[in-house]
Amino acid sequence: RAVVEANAALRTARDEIAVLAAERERHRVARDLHDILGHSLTTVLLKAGVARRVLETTGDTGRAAAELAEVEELARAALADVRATVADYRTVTLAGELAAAASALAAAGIAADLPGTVDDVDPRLRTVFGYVVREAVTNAVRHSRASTVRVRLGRRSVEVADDGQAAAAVRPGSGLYGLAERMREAGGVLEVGLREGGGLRVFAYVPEEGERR
Amino acid sequence: RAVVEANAALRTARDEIAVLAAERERHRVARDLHDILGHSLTTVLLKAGVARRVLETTGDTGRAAAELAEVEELARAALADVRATVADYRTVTLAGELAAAASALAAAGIAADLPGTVDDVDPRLRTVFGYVVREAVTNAVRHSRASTVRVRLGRRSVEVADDGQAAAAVRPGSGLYGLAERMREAGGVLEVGLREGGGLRVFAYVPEEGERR
Amino acid sequence: MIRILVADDQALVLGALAAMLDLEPDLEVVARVGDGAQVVAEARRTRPDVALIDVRMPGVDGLTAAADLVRALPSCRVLMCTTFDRPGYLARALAAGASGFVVKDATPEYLVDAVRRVHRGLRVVDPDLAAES
Ligand SMILES: Nc1ncnc2c1ncn2[C@@H]1O[C@H](COP(=O)(O)OP(=O)(O)OP(=O)(O)O)[C@@H](O)[C@H]1O
Ligand SMILES: Nc1ncnc2c1ncn2[C@@H]1O[C@H](COP(=O)(O)OP(=O)(O)OP(=O)(O)O)[C@@H](O)[C@H]1O
Ligand SMILES: [K+]
Ligand SMILES: [Mg+2]
Ligand SMILES: [Mg+2]
Ligand SMILES: [Mg+2]
Repeated sequence: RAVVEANAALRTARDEIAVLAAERERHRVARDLHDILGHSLTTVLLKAGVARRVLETTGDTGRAAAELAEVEELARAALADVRATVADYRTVTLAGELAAAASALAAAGIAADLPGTVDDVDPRLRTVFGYVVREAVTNAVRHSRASTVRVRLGRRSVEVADDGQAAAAVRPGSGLYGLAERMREAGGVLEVGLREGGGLRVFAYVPEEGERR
Repeated sequence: RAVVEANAALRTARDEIAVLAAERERHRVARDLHDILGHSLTTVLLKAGVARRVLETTGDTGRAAAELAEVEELARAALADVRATVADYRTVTLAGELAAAASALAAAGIAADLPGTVDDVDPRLRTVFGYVVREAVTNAVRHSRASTVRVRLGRRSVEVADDGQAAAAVRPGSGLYGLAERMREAGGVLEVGLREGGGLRVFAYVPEEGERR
Repeated sequence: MIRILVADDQALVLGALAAMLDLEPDLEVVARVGDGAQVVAEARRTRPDVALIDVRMPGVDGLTAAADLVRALPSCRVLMCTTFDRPGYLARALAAGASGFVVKDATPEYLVDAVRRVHRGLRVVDPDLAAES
């Protein structure tokens, strides 16, 4: 009897572990999808809107066509990301995300104050910081109504700050939640807070090995 | 001793099989979901390309602007899909349910004939159609003994048909009853009937505003 | 004028591909087909020079439709196209008698040119696809 019960308990525990693993996996997939598609579709949407308004207000077909060529490029790059994610060899690069940020901010009519190089950043942190830039900039485009977004890089940190109208209490959705999780996995921290003059500041850093407890 | 060891070995093997199966399964759902959602990007890309070529070859700004308005609608709907699918994996989305259907049917050894994208479906109907797919496919897996299940999507309709052994008089239980109710709430109709060659057909549609009585 | 049949199960994609090709002065879309089962019948009716066929369609898939078409109408060149390439698609497409294989996120200019090239009897394979298979 006791053995049977113990076995049953063991089996239940194993099942629960399997369920947890499945959930974690689904979560991971969801997070990747969010980061790839959420960002690129937002930018595509903005730029298509810009092109349409150019046509409607100025009739400048050359400028609209150029805008559209960029939409195509963006969508193509995002698709490549989707394919790579499925194949499990997707790589987010910090440099790539800064370039994407420049184009998203331009499309949204927000001034961009971006670093010109990623050379100073610890190479092992560039991918995770790429995700930070991607999500924080997408958020600024979507939620902030900022006139400027600034990105700063350190050897083990990245900061994205805007001068928009963040509410005193930002409630994390899946975007910020996913980022916090990515930073934890990288042994680091994500801080989200209001700036003195108004606007949001997202700050991510990873302490040196020695500094960690 | 020998029996105990054999049992232990068996258990280990079973666990490994279960883990492998679960991994394959998760991978499959992930891939399908990526495909379905990623597909929207392709459509956006193609339509942006058409708009650009229209401008470059004919200079017809009205046609290009109309094409762009569609690009925006597509991107907006896809973004909503991505966010809903991600916000909570358990939230029902049409894309998510198609991915899940593919894997449930594969597990049951039933051939699946499924649409690759939800782009053609009115964004406002995607959630309720997700419920239709979920219930009808679950029913087919549980009750039909079908060899093939087919799902078809229209702008305002969804059809799930199998080639199994439905009885002449299907008595709705809480599954089909609940679906009919959801469809009514959405201003639409659920039809459940036998197919000519045998098998069940579940058809749900929502008439255009103008068509409704 | 190069006469073209386009087959894709997704209405928006079908419309976009057809519109893209129709914009070219030397190309004319003579048939738009929404599922694989209609490809051969529509081709018999409209006599296209080139068929652009989506790989993944519910019911009769694009690769099967391509093989049927090549048999039924040998003068028609087949160009397969796909959103998500999976291992084996390219080899199966060529085995089915297709003259080329492109991905849907190629540039419009590339797609249009691919149609012209298969029409001239050339083989067109997207370099990325060729690299992967
Ligand atoms: N730069 C910002 N300015 C103002 N509000 C912001 C900013 N960034 C985030 N927020 C607020 O914080 C919320 C949570 O952000 P989060 O990225 O987690 O979710 P989201 O962007 O709403 O959705 P998603 O899951 O698609 O990312 C937002 O809904 C928004 O209200
Ligand atoms: N695809 C099918 N093939 C054959 N019989 C079916 C099929 N779908 C439904 N049925 C029959 O119709 C009945 C009612 O289906 P319904 O979904 O309402 O209830 P259920 O599946 O039995 O239970 P649940 O409330 O969990 O969904 C089923 O019990 C079954 O006998
Ligand atoms: K033409
Ligand atoms: Mg966000
Ligand atoms: Mg049921
Ligand atoms: Mg298809």
